[in-house]
Amino acid sequence: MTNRKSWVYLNDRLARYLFISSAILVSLIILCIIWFVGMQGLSTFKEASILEFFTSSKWSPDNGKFGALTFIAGSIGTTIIAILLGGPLGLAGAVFLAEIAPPWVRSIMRPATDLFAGIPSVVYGYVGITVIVSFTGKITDSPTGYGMLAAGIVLAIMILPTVISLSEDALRSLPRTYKEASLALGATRWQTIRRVLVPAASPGILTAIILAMARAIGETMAVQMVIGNSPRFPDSLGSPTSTLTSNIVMEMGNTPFGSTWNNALFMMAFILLIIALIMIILVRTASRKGAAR
Amino acid sequence: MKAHQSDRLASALLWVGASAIVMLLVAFLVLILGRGLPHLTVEFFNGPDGVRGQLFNSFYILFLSLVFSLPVGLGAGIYMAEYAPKNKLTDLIRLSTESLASVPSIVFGLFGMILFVNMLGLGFTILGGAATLALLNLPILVRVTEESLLAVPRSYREASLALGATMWQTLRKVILPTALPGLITGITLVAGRALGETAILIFTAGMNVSRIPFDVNPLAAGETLAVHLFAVKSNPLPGTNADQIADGTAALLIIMVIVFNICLTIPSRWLQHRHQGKNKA
Amino acid sequence: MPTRQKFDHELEELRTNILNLGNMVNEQITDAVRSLINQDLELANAIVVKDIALNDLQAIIEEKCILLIATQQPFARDLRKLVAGFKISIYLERMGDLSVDLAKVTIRIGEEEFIKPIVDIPRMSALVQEMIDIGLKAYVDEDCGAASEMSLIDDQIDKIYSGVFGELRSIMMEDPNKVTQANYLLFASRFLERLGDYCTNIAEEIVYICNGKRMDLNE
Amino acid sequence: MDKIVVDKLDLFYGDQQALNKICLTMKEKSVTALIGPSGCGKSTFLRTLNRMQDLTPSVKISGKITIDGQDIYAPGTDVVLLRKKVGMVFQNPNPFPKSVFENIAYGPRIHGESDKKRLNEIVETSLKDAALWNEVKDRLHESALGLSGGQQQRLCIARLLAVGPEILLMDEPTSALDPISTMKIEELIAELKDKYSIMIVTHNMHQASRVSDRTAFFLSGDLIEEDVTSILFTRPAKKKTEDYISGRFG
Repeated sequence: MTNRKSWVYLNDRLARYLFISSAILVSLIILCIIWFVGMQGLSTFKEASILEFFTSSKWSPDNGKFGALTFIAGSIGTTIIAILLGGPLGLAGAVFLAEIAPPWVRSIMRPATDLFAGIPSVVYGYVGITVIVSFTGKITDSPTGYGMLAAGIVLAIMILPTVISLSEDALRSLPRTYKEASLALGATRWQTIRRVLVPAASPGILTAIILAMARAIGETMAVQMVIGNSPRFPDSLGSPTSTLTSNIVMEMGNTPFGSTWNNALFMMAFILLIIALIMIILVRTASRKGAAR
Repeated sequence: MKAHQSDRLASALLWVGASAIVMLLVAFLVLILGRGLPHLTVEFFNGPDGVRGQLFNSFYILFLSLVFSLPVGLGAGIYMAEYAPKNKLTDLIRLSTESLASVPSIVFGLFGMILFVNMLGLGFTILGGAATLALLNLPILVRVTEESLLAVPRSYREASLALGATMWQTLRKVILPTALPGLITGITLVAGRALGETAILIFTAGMNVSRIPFDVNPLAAGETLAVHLFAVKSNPLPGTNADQIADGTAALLIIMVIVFNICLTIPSRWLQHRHQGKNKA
Repeated sequence: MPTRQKFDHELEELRTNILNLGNMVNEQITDAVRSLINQDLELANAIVVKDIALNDLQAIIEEKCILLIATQQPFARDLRKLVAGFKISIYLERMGDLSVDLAKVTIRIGEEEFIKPIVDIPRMSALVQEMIDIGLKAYVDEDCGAASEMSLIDDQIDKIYSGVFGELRSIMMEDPNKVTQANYLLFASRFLERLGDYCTNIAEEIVYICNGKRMDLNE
Repeated sequence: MDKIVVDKLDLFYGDQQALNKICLTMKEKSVTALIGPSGCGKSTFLRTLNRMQDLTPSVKISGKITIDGQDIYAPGTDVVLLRKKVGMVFQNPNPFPKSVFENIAYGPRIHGESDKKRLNEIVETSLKDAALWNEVKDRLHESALGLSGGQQQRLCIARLLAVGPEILLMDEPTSALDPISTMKIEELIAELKDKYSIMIVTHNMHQASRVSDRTAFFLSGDLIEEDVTSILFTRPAKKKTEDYISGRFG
């Protein structure tokens, strides 16, 4: 019995150490990523100027011109389009699922949005190339249709599941009493949704939007396939341009590791990483505000 | 009366929005499957440009990445849910997990490239791809594990501990079995995402397929289906029927995602059902 | 912050009813003794009739006590107050019956001339009524000290009673013709002595309310 | 014989004092009820007795609790053994999502019993002791979550008995149950009293008065009064107790 006893206790302690070391390992990974990618990226500025990198749109590495503004603008532009298109539609879907959908509709729509999330991004890119570019070509009156609008539309579809599921969770996690109280006061369902539920769930909805933005700005393959991949500053919605991600994919294979050009691509990745980390901090503040209320 | 009208109008609009979302999905599926299904022939898999190798690599890399990430992800998730005291260290771990979850996959890809391809000098390998892919899985696994465990009522823990069980016994015999459906769903999610991941693998596992069928050598380069689709669609090799291959590959990917969803959600539903028993009021 | 307002209100109502009952008993005793002294048969008959109202009031109090115990489930002092109130109401009802018995003595004696001056009976009745007054006041104020005061008065009543008892016994021995009326008068004083005992019981209940202890004051 | 002796127990949540110099003794094979308003510390107190309070972070305890003469907060105390000896029933019935049988066999199993025959015996006697055997003997292998609330709570008690405790701590065991189930649990407590020492927290003063031998009244972390139940409910010594039990609190 004593033997068994100490065995049981030993197991308990071992398991505990195992779990905590796993947790610490996870934290070490992110630090490693920041360190490695950061070091590689920042070494760009041994030869290129920081100011030029962020303010010039002249990207001509062969001639020593490292202006990444085009890519930054492309990333931000596509993300904004994606949020403008996908945000309201996703929110509508979330409100619908949380408050309006009869159970049978819900039981169809939930798995459907989950499936949306499961579709690989290359498949989105594939659909973008095969269908969406010809559509955007007509709208923007450009010969190919490749460009920010096409990328924005693809991204809008891709962020739908994020927006829908997180916003729906936020709406559903509201106490039932909010809704009941409002309905009991004689408010219509829509008034309840607009004046009580959505404002109350706003921290969660904001979180959903920010995470969707994070996903959109970091998305690579789908964007790369429809953006046109031309290092031209995006002056119209329908002209080919590039984003941070698409340019990395395009050029990474052709540059020797350790060259300034290559390092500049790592710098772009580092920018993406920093943006992602900022988003996380935003999300944390948003949810903390929500909790404080 | 105005309130009622706007109520009805809003409802109608929301119905329209929701149907648009569903229609969009249906259109996606019809488009992809409609274009791709006719190409899914034996030739498509086994022919000279067949995707047999890519299909195998997809699952092989997925399998390896789960082997790497599951123990750590589950362990960290369990720690966060069950042990973590409220202190700075826990906060830091939580922040790191969240940050890791938000890292764009291309950044993972570049990180994997520095670490495995250049620093360790492995070149493009299945091993490097799987290990990097594991990093993508990790934060989701941690979060899913933590959430599934936290969804287990506190009372189960108290009951078990109050009966004189150790924490580990409680975890193994009560909490983990109860959380199993949630865990399985989470792992499905991770697997589905990993299966379709491209950006990471381009820079770590490369875009070549071994000539040997079903090559399990982890140090060989291994192009997956998703990477293949990207390759043929964005840089079509002249002289191949690239469009047909792309159509077929896209359809195959979608079918894999659907099958995956179905295969892994059914057992978890069944588990849930068995666990909760016939719940009469 | 006032809590249990409804219950407190009901307890107050119960107390008022018990006070009313006590006052009715007091009146009955006064009237009974007066009817005896004045040989007022009409008044005596009225007392018998009034007893019905007294019994009804007691029934109401009893019902109320049962209801409060069943629905309010009181503890501690509330419980003791209720139980004591219940018992006091029963004692008072008995006292009412004794007043009726006194009135019946009046009726029995009728117009017959008294065999002796009626002095001690009014004295006893005055003491009994004093006890009732003190008792009711003590019940309202939950005043433990009043109990011992009451038992002192009861001692006086007992003393007078034993005096009266001796006196009437010698009258009966001297003149057999006077036995009947002497017996009636003996009954009357006996009733008054019993009334005193009931008052002592009331005093015991008051002690119970105050500190939850049962005490025998009839020693 | 004194089963539990609590001496000058202080408990803090962070800076906030939740229990203040509690002194209480409990006799073997008796029922002690803890009453008091919400947040008075009675549940907290109960949970110090099997050190479930250890699970709450930032709790500090001083003072001494001895069970069978042993200081349960002494360094080196085996908490697992302590909890085996001092069992606990919770406010809401909390059976595991397993079968009736597995629920009860859980405790013996984690303590090393693997003999199938012995387990069967333990399950049967525990269910009988918890007055549940007749109701569930035909459905031992069905999910425990299919039982009614009252049955679930008795199952939790049976699960506890299967571990072989000496003391049963019950934290408002009937607050989630209907009156009939409540009565059944109360009957059960009366029967269990012959074998176990029971401490029960309850919000229902009538329950306390029905089931317990002694009652302790807690108020904002203080033990105001502890006495024989019949005395405490008819003539409490302290004004605060009087006010509380007669519903005139505050």
